[in-house]
Amino acid sequence: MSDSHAAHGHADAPGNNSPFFQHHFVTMTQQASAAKLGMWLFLVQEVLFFSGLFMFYIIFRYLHPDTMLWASEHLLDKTMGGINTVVLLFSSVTMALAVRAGQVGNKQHQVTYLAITIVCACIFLCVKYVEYSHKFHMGALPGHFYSYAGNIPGEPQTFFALYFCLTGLHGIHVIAGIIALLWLMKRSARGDFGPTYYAPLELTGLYWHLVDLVWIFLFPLLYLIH
Amino acid sequence: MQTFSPVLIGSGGFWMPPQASTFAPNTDALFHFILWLCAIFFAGLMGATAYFGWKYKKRSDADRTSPIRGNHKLEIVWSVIPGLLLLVIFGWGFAGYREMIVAPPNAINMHITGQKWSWTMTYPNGGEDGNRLVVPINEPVKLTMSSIDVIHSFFVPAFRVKRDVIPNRYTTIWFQATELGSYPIYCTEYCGDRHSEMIGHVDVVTREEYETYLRGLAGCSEGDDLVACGERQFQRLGCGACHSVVPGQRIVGPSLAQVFGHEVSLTDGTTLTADEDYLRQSIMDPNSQIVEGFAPQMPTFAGRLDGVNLAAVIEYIKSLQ
Amino acid sequence: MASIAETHTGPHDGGHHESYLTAKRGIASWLTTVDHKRIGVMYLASILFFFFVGGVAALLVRTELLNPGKDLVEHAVYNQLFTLHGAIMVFLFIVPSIPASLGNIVLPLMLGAKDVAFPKMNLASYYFYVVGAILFILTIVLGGLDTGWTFYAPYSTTTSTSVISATFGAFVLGFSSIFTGINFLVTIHKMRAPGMTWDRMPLMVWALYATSLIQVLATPVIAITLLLLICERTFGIGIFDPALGGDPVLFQHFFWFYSHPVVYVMILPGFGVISELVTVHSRKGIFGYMAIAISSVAIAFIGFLVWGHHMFVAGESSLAATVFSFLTFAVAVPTAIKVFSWIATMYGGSIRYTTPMYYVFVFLFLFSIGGLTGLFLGALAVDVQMHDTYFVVAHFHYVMMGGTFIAFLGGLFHWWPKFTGKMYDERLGKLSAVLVFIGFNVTFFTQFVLGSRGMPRRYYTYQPQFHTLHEISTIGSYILTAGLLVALVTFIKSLKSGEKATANPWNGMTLEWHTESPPIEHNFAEQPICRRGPYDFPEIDESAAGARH
Amino acid sequence: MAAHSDPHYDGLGHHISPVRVYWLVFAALLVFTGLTYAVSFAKLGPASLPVAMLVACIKATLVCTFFMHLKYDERFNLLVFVSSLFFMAVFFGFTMLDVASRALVDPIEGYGVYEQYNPPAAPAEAAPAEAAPAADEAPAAGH
Repeated sequence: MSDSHAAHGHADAPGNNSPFFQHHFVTMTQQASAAKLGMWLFLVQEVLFFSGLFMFYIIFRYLHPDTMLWASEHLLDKTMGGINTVVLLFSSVTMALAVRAGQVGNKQHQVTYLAITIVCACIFLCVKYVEYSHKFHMGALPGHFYSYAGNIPGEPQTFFALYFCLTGLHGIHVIAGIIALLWLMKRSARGDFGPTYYAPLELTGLYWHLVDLVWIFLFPLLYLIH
Repeated sequence: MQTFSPVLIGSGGFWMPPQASTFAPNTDALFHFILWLCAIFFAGLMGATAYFGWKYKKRSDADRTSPIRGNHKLEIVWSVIPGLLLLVIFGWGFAGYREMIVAPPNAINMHITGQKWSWTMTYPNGGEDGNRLVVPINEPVKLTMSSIDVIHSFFVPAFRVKRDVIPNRYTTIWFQATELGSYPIYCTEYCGDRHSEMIGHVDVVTREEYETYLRGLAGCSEGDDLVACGERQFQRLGCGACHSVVPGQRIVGPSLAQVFGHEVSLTDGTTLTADEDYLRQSIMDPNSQIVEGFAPQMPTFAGRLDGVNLAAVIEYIKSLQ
Repeated sequence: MASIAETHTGPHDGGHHESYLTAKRGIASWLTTVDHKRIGVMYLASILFFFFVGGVAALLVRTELLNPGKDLVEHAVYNQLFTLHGAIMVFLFIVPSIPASLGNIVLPLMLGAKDVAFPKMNLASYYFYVVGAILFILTIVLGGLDTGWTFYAPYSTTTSTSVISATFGAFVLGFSSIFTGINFLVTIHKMRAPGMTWDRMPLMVWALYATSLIQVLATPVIAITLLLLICERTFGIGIFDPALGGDPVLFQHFFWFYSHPVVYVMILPGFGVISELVTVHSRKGIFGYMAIAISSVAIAFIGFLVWGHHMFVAGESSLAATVFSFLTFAVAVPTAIKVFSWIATMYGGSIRYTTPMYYVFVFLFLFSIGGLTGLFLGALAVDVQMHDTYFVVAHFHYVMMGGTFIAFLGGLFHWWPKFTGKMYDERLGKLSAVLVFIGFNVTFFTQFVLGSRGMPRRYYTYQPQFHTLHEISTIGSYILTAGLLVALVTFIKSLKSGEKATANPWNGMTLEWHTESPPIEHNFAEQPICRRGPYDFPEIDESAAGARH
Repeated sequence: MAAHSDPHYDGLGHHISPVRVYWLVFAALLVFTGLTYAVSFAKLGPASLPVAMLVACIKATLVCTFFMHLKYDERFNLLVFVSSLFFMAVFFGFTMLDVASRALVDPIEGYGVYEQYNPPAAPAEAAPAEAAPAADEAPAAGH
């Protein structure tokens, strides 16, 4: 689907004069759509990566529904989960607005929205920290480290292994997101992004929305079990 | 190791081992059907390749080649026909498989336990034997199998049966032996160092021999000759897989010959004379006293060996001088 | 010679275009290159090195099996040798073999592009490969690995060998595979030469497209499986190990969901190479272009539905086994179509007996046997007898080594003049093909008989009745090694003293033959425009109704 | 490609959604989050999981179409994303096909049957439980 033909069409296509135009592409539009397709393929790989843990969830819920019900009700805090969901949704909106600011070339908005997104991500991690420390304190840990006093029917240590795997892997992705957002903020502040070149903003936005998507499914599956 | 005498009863031909169960004829028939089908296709393909390779060899630079780039009719034909043949193979394969998974209700029930590098067979009367499965001829036998450490796989080539033996779960197979004789049992799922020596054998015998064998298997009672009964327990629990009865020959564990009454030095540096308590302790809780130069690999036999059987095994070990 | 694409100026315009090999000098220029051709050459060197390491392990295994009992090494060392052979050959050689080496070199050239879509990611892919490889070498040093390349739990979660470094190595290699996959997919979608529609792409590009689909969709599942295995060994989470409440058959589902599609990652590029070689060397348009192109993608898709045929006797429910057996036969049809089409392509051709064409014949012979023996393993009743015996070992060596590796060698000989700029000694090349053919069949056909007679897999010692067959197989492996060494000598001799290759030694029509050998750094002096299909050779007599006079 | 000056398209002709669309979608997401919360308290019994999943899917589609621009982008990106869901479903479906039908032919092969015949030794406080003693009594089932 390459657009313009011979080499002479280089100069006048939109964005071709931008310093970030890679010269093995013919036009900036081609570069942008290639970058986006590449990112979507990366997101496909992330979906399949999380699918392994969701498979673990399905099997565990199929085999030990009682453990899950009991442990989720007694040891997982619904309000904390709810706060985290709202925080992540809000960070998703501000991320999308940051991308929009990039499209219109408003540097100031980009920086502020990115800052809010990073703050929200940090709030999410703090809430997670509180939840984890509560569980560490109670001894509700995975596998060998499980030493929770109360007796939970079935295999509680495996449930907490599942909980820590799911939320832990999601947390790692949030941290990776924060690092990417900080790098983005630096570049936004430098004024790299404009109407013809905002691919990094958009790609990090797609990644962040996927992290939010995973949490949208994690929240009901782990916290709201009946 | 049990050498397998190639008794050519109902031979499986060049490809397959001898047929000794009700499944064998059907499995072999399907195998040979696929074999001949593939041979014909393969001959056709290679024939065409060789012929084209020779006929359309480059003769000169002025060669002109055919403009053919496809032929929908031919392409449909060579998709549909193989498809139908494949369906036939699938159907036949499934028919044979369906026989193998549903055990007849009147089958004799036995239990197989796989552990690292030996099989333990538990017979209907509770008697046990190591690496030796005795089954009556022409009677269905159902094996309920489980493992106590890693995955093994119970495979009797002559019966055309195979099923993985999984820890913490039961898997079952059944067969009906049709030929007398002794057939090897292999472990076909990799299970560690001695995976290749985890070999047992199935003895297909007449009903009477089977009955007498069962009676002989019952545990030791007070009156029996303890040493002989101890040797049978030693055999059934597969102790021989790791401990040899020949003085000084080391397999995985130390040799048990000339142990009783002699000095034994342990890994923690202490030395003691091997008396009955030491033997009992080593069987019940092997990791508490490990002979110098050996690794703590022996599983505990608490719950599997007690009372008269334990006393019999100790007597047997005492007799090994 | 009316070529497929006219370039605006003659092919030998301004001399300032240096070949990509000599444009920049020094190690640093190689280690920090983002040129797809250099990355392809670096991949080629690395995977050939690991093919050598895996091959030595194979030779030790075969020598040990010469006689029952101890020939060379103890039980434990033998177990580590066959595990090493399996893991290195799968993760470090055959998965990246054609896509990462030949694919990297040839794909942008075939598309008429300057480079792959994400050059820096391409280099990152190579460095992930290097890190993964170092972790594997670390595994050997840290006490080896004796779980088999399949890492089945609970053995892998309880053994004392260094499973964690091996699984982490395979996890890192997964990234290398995913990055190559993403790169190729985007390059094929977005960077084709003007005029190159989907039905004018060379079939090698279709094959790499289908391969990349699988790489992107399947590799993450093995990544999470290996991570869970590492967590199980360290934290004791109870997912796979039954002692902790897990289910080992669940591990096999996780593992084979990746490992069956990955065997199509291995063979599909081989199909692509064979499609290219058959057409160019018999000077004929491919027979049934759309059928072969679509069957590549069909195999990639159906490949995801059949993984259960590895677990027929592994405690899988009989309902699932039946469903998987049925779908397994569905995947056999597109593969059969390909083999028939290649042979039909030779009809009415003008076959040049070059080394690549020799390897095409070897491929057709060996892969046909490999494919057909898959039918035995797909039928439930016969698989109960054949599973985990040498029949399976022979089957997958026929399709993996006989299929992918032979196609890889054929492709290497075919494009060698293009990316090294040097021809090779045809006589030596053909000798290597003949020796490999004989050695391969002697080694592995005997293993079919061994397997059907009940010889189990991964056995250190075996019963006496299998002795003669093992001897024949071991001797065969030496002949095979000789053939491979002859091929190695051919390449080394060509590098040292091969004469200069022309831009188009085989008169191919695809775009990579429209630039110098070795190509300039940006591949094409002028952007080529694709006017016609990839296989419109001048020898084809459009007027003739197929009859060749 | 639309004219460059049109406020609804950026320099490369990609769509720019007005700001209020984002806040509208955000409001909808909050409403649905509240809905999932409410669903968990309402005693729906077995139906609670499907309903929760449905609501989560709606929220996910909202995020995908508006925030991730799938609505305005090339159709192929949508196909790519949907195919990932399809292959995830294949993975779940075939694995559960096996796991759910283990005891179909012979109940003794089902989950948890082994534990009935070999109850783990008394849950030891410190040392992990002894290896479950091998079933020395022939299991009753299967007769």
